[in-house]
Amino acid sequence: GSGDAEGGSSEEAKYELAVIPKGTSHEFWKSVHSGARKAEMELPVSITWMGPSKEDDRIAQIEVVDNFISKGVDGIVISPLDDTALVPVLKEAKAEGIPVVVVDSGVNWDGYESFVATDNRQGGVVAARHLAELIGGEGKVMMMRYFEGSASTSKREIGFLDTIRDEFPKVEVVSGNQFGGATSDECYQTAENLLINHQEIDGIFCACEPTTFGMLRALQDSDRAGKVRFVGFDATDKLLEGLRAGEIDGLVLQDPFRMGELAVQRMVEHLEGKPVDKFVDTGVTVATQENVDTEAIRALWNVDFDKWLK
Amino acid sequence: MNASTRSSLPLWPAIRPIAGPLLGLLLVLGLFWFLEPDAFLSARNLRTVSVQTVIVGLGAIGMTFVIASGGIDLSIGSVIALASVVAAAVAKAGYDPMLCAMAGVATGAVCGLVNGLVIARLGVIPFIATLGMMGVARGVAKWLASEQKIDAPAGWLENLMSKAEDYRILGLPQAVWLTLLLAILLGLVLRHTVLGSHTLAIGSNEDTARLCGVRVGRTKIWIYVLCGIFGGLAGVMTFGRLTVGDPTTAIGEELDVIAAVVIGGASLAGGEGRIAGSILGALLMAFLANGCNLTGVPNYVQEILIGVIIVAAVAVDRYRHRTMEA
Amino acid sequence: MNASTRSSLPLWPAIRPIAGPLLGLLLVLGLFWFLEPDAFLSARNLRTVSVQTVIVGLGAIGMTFVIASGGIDLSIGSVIALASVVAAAVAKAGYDPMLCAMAGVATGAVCGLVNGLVIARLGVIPFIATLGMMGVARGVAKWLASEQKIDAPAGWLENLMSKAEDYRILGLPQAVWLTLLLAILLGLVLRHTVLGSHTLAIGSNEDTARLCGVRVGRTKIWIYVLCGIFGGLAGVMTFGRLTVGDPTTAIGEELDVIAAVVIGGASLAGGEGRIAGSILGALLMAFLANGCNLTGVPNYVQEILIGVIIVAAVAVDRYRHRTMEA
Amino acid sequence: MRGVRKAFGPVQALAGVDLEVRPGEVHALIGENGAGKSTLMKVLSGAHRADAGSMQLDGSDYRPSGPLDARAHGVAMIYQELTLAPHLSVLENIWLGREKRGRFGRMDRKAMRPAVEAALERLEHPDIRPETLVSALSTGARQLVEVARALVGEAKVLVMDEPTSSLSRKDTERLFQVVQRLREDGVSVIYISHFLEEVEEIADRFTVLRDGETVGSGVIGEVEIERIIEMMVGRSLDEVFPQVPHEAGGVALRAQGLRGPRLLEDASFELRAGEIFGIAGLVGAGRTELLRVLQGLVPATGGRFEYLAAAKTPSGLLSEDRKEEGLAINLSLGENLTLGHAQPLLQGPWLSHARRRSLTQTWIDELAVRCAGPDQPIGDLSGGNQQKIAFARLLHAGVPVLLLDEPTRGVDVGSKVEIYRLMGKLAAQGKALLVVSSYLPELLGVCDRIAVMHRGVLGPARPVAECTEHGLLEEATRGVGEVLAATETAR
Ligand SMILES: Nc1ncnc2c1ncn2[C@@H]1O[C@H](COP(=O)(O)OP(=O)(O)OP(=O)(O)O)[C@@H](O)[C@H]1O
Ligand SMILES: Nc1ncnc2c1ncn2[C@@H]1O[C@H](COP(=O)(O)OP(=O)(O)OP(=O)(O)O)[C@@H](O)[C@H]1O
Ligand SMILES: [Mg+2]
Ligand SMILES: [Mg+2]
Repeated sequence: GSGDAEGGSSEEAKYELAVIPKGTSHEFWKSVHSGARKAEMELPVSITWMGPSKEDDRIAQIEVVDNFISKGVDGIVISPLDDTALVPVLKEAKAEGIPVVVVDSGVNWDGYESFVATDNRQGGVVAARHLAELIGGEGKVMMMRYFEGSASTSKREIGFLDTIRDEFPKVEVVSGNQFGGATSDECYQTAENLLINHQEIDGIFCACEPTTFGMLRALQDSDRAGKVRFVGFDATDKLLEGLRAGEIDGLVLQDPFRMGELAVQRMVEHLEGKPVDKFVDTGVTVATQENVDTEAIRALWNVDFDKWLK
Repeated sequence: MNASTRSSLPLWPAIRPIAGPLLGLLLVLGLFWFLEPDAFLSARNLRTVSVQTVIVGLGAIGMTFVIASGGIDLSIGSVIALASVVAAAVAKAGYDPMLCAMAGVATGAVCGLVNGLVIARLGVIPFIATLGMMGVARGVAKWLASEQKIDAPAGWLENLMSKAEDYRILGLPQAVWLTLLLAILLGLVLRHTVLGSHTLAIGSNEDTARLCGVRVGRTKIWIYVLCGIFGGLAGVMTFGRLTVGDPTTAIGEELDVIAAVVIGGASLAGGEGRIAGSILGALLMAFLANGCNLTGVPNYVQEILIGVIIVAAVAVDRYRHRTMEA
Repeated sequence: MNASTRSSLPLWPAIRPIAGPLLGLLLVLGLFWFLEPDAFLSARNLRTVSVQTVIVGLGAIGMTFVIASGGIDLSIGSVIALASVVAAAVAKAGYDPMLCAMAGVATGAVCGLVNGLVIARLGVIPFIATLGMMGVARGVAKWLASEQKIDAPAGWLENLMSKAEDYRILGLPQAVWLTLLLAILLGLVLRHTVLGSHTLAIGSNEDTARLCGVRVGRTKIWIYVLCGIFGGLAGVMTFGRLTVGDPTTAIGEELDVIAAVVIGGASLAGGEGRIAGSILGALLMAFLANGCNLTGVPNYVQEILIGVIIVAAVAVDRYRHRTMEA
Repeated sequence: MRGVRKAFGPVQALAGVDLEVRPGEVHALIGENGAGKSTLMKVLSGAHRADAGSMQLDGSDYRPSGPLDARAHGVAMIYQELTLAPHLSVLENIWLGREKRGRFGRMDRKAMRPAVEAALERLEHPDIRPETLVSALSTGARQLVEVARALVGEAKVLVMDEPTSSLSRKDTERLFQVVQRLREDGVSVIYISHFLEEVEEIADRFTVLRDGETVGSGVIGEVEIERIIEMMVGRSLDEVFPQVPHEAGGVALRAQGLRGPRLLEDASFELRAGEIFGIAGLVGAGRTELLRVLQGLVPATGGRFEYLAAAKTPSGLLSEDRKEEGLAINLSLGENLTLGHAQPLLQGPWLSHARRRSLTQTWIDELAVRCAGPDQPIGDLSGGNQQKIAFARLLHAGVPVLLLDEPTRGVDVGSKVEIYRLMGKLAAQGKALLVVSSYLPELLGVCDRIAVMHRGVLGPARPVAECTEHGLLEEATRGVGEVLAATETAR
């Protein structure tokens, strides 16, 4: 196989796995990749990391899975872009004797061996509680959505809106239907426009990195950073900087590194005939100014890409 | 080329016009066969690539007519998305898959009709008219789908695109045969019917066509409707493949489709274009993506490669033309 | 138009060529001012929109030259991304912001040079040549950035795009002034220099230009280099704005830029185009997006609206041309 | 046709034209450039719709809704500008718009073929195969295809708008024979040409247009040619080839064994300052390519040439294809005139539009160009006036060597005389002129020396006094079997 190019000693590489993220150009996926690489180094396995040829394109992801079925890999670890659209091709993989481990986002199919993920909805719930607490349980909040059709962020967004509605009747959502757009710069632009019209808000929530980043930049630029309570999602250097500076009041963090690592581990265990858990929750944590540099939180965001992805 | 050499190579006249894309395809095949001897040319992988060619291939059939007429259709990606959403919505409402397919195709036809009318009646150039439709169709798709995907049972539409043994005909999925059949049919239409001849005439010299009594406006409308229909069909196939109607699917797909047609030997100046070439172009791009996946080449390399290949294909074609003339 | 009416409306000759986009802009302004009287025309919002116009505006300046010469540059979005990545990489290596900016602009110039060479020397049509570059530049950007954002201190580049009071000049961010200045300068270049006049001549009739001794190839190379430089500059501004180098930024931006130029009155057939019109086109699109956000209109409506406006702008322009002739 | 009017925006192309054509006659329609001949015929063929006026065909009202409708009424047309689709075959071009359909809209090529072959046979060109792509044909062959198109299918009225502008003498003769036969079959032919001797040869009657109005008509032979010219230009021309005395000086351009990539095989000559040097030859002989090589537009593949005049730009080419190459139709007179030579307009790095305007106005006055002003788009001008601007460009550039490719193609008699006079004046100023023309009387009238090009080989130059039309023609067709027969009919 071609796995020897990926490092690890080919002697040990008994299994050849395909790990298929939703896209490749994002820190989140770099972390997942790093985790997967860690498992690769420790276990008798070689992985091929291959995203859809078009970022966030369902058909392109199906084609990647197709291609790996053709190649005849020993297992597929995938973060499906769609809970339904990927089902036929995953079924096909299973029919071909290729086991599937699902990571990060779920599918409407239970033929997988294991599902390693964060409960996305829970991420929104946690964020809602944190934000509501910050603004004292009453006031106006705003949420900028990601782009149309992004399933995992939708779940977070719905989790957020539902929680606000059910648990905090005094909190009013003044804007929750505007999509930021697929890229950071589009999100930034939308955020600027939204902030102009919503001068009197107490809190903001964004459910993923690009929207959080865009909103942060827009707040900084209009001198409102730190004056509005702001809860975001995911961690990049820029967002952590904002958190430390008090411009962001909370970041909901997942554990992508562990997701990658656990997913590959589960797959190898399955291939070795061991029983594996059907669901593994890697959990969500809220990072705040106070706890961001503690050991536990640090592990979530401080993935050394250079070490793992060399 | 005189008669004797022609008879000694009986297929040459048929192959010559598509020699460029054919050669390119063979090069790609050879390269990846060398790198990945077992998997790449396996029956299973060929089947996989054939299915992956269906959507771009269908789009390329319609686009060949548009480009041969000297036009361009930037809206086809959005039309594919809109058609997939409409088909899914109809399926969700519980109607028969046949009706879904028809609704999807009809949606494409309507988009094409609007394109054609704006181009032929308002005199807006195709680039702009279809750029507008690109936004409109995408917007309508998102609106219809309430900005999310529509989950719906695709019924036998799903089987069309399925590689499972039960649904194959002679080893290939049904949709592949359908695409081939349509390619042959439309290839005949382009070369051997009045509509095809008028398409090429308009692309070659629109004023002449008008002076000779060709109803240029009406023919153009038909051409864009045809392209819309194939966009719609590709949308239906997308629905069959995804089993969801997705308003964000096929973003940027218009460029893949155009690239396939251009690699296939068509000229954006009009007057030239062959369905067979376009299908080869679509296959080339699919094999390239597939080969890159199999060999684990990162996506950005693939992106760079496709860019280089598009330019190289056209540059070589230009060079061939020039030296053939001299 | 005779001399007396001309003198009674002293500005009319200057305004007439951009009357279309100006009217469109006023309509959009009027509409949203009516819907959102307080926020829309506030100083703060005007400032916001002005910054949002910078990137598309810079791109549109370069693109106006390309389109006036009868070409097109589909790679500008990717070039913006690549330049932003290069600028960020240089900043991360600890160099001065000035050097970052120069590196970004130089990157754009190199991309433009390659485009120009492929077009002028290999004879590949601009659509294809720049379609290829679109893939190549994007791929290289992802590769350079290891498929993630490059986080780097932007220094005073950040201040250029900042709306904060400390960095404004006469109420507007510095980058806005820079864009305006460049627009005026390049507007003069297009109308009042040999390069500009040759650009329009090539767009109007390339053969004639060649016959008259215009170095068509060399001029085209300059034009694409110019467009690349402005793409690079837009990339540097993107870096200043985002404070990260993002290889996935500006996807599809080429269409926004082209739309701005076309709304501004340029013809894709070449020979026409005004920088002032293009800037108005960019402003129109920015105000539209801004107004839609302010009034809470869903994004898909905005997408549909922009599509309709692009087509309408060109259709109205065609109609005006026709009736003026009659 | 009665009282036909047609305006294009501010231009009144037809201001009340009357035209009467009888069955079975060849009717010549003549007039200066821009008189409205082509426009009138486009109205007749349904390509344009008249603003006012009426038409009758065979005694009943005739209002074609489009070219196809006109064709159905038996009106066929050969357009002035070549109207072929280069990517289609000869057969497809000939039947374009009227294809015979099989089932499912299939093109019934088999059914269409005989008529195409018959038409080409009639033009004595069975060598043009129906399935050949038009892009592979020479200019002359293309014009023949265009003629063949008009011959396919029944026609009651056949309009020929300058059908011979790219035809060789031989093919012109054949065309005339075809026209004779059509006349005998009772077909009315409307024949437009700027070659009055052609008109004399073929036409029965004539109508003269001037400024969009009918100024007279009559029977050929009853009215003297001089009188017809007077009707056309509104005054009498004292001489067709005005002589401006000029003196040949030193060598300005020398070529030795020049070869080109396509047609040019071998050209050696010396061109002197103050001399008008003519090159005759048949279509496709390679004359255009010679000029393009000399201008540097096409690289020479062999031999050498040098300009001996000391000038930054030693030569300027006047293109034979005014519309496609010679002028940028969308640009103004001034922009066209100064294109490529903006130096005189520069103030520092900036172009002065005011200077461009005044400079253009000078040339407009000097060459008596009829136009609205320097800012007018050049597409609005008549052919002759466009040609003057194209000339003015070479003068503005101040080149010592002028390469003129068919300088009077499609130019009316009045403008021709002015162009001939201009050429003489330029020679007198010491410029060297290399003139390619297919119109032999013109070469004999204005040149000092003439050489003939035959199949890419340029023959020796002879003083014009030693040349005759017959001799040049013979040299041009030398080596071709049927030459003698063709020249017999020409005499
Ligand atoms: N499509 C058009 N748009 C605008 N003006 C036109 C158009 N066609 C013709 N004209 C103008 O109408 C007038 C008559 O043109 P027309 O072509 O009929 O002249 P003509 O007699 O055929 O001249 P020539 O001998 O040069 O062919 C000219 O002034 C010409 O510029
Ligand atoms: N290098 C070239 N590329 C493209 N077209 C060319 C080239 N050289 C010549 N031609 C075209 O080919 C045709 C024939 O050229 P050639 O030089 O044989 O013509 P010619 O002797 O001037 O006769 P005529 O101009 O009357 O057709 C012309 O229409 C000319 O414009
Ligand atoms: Mg005419
Ligand atoms: Mg010639």
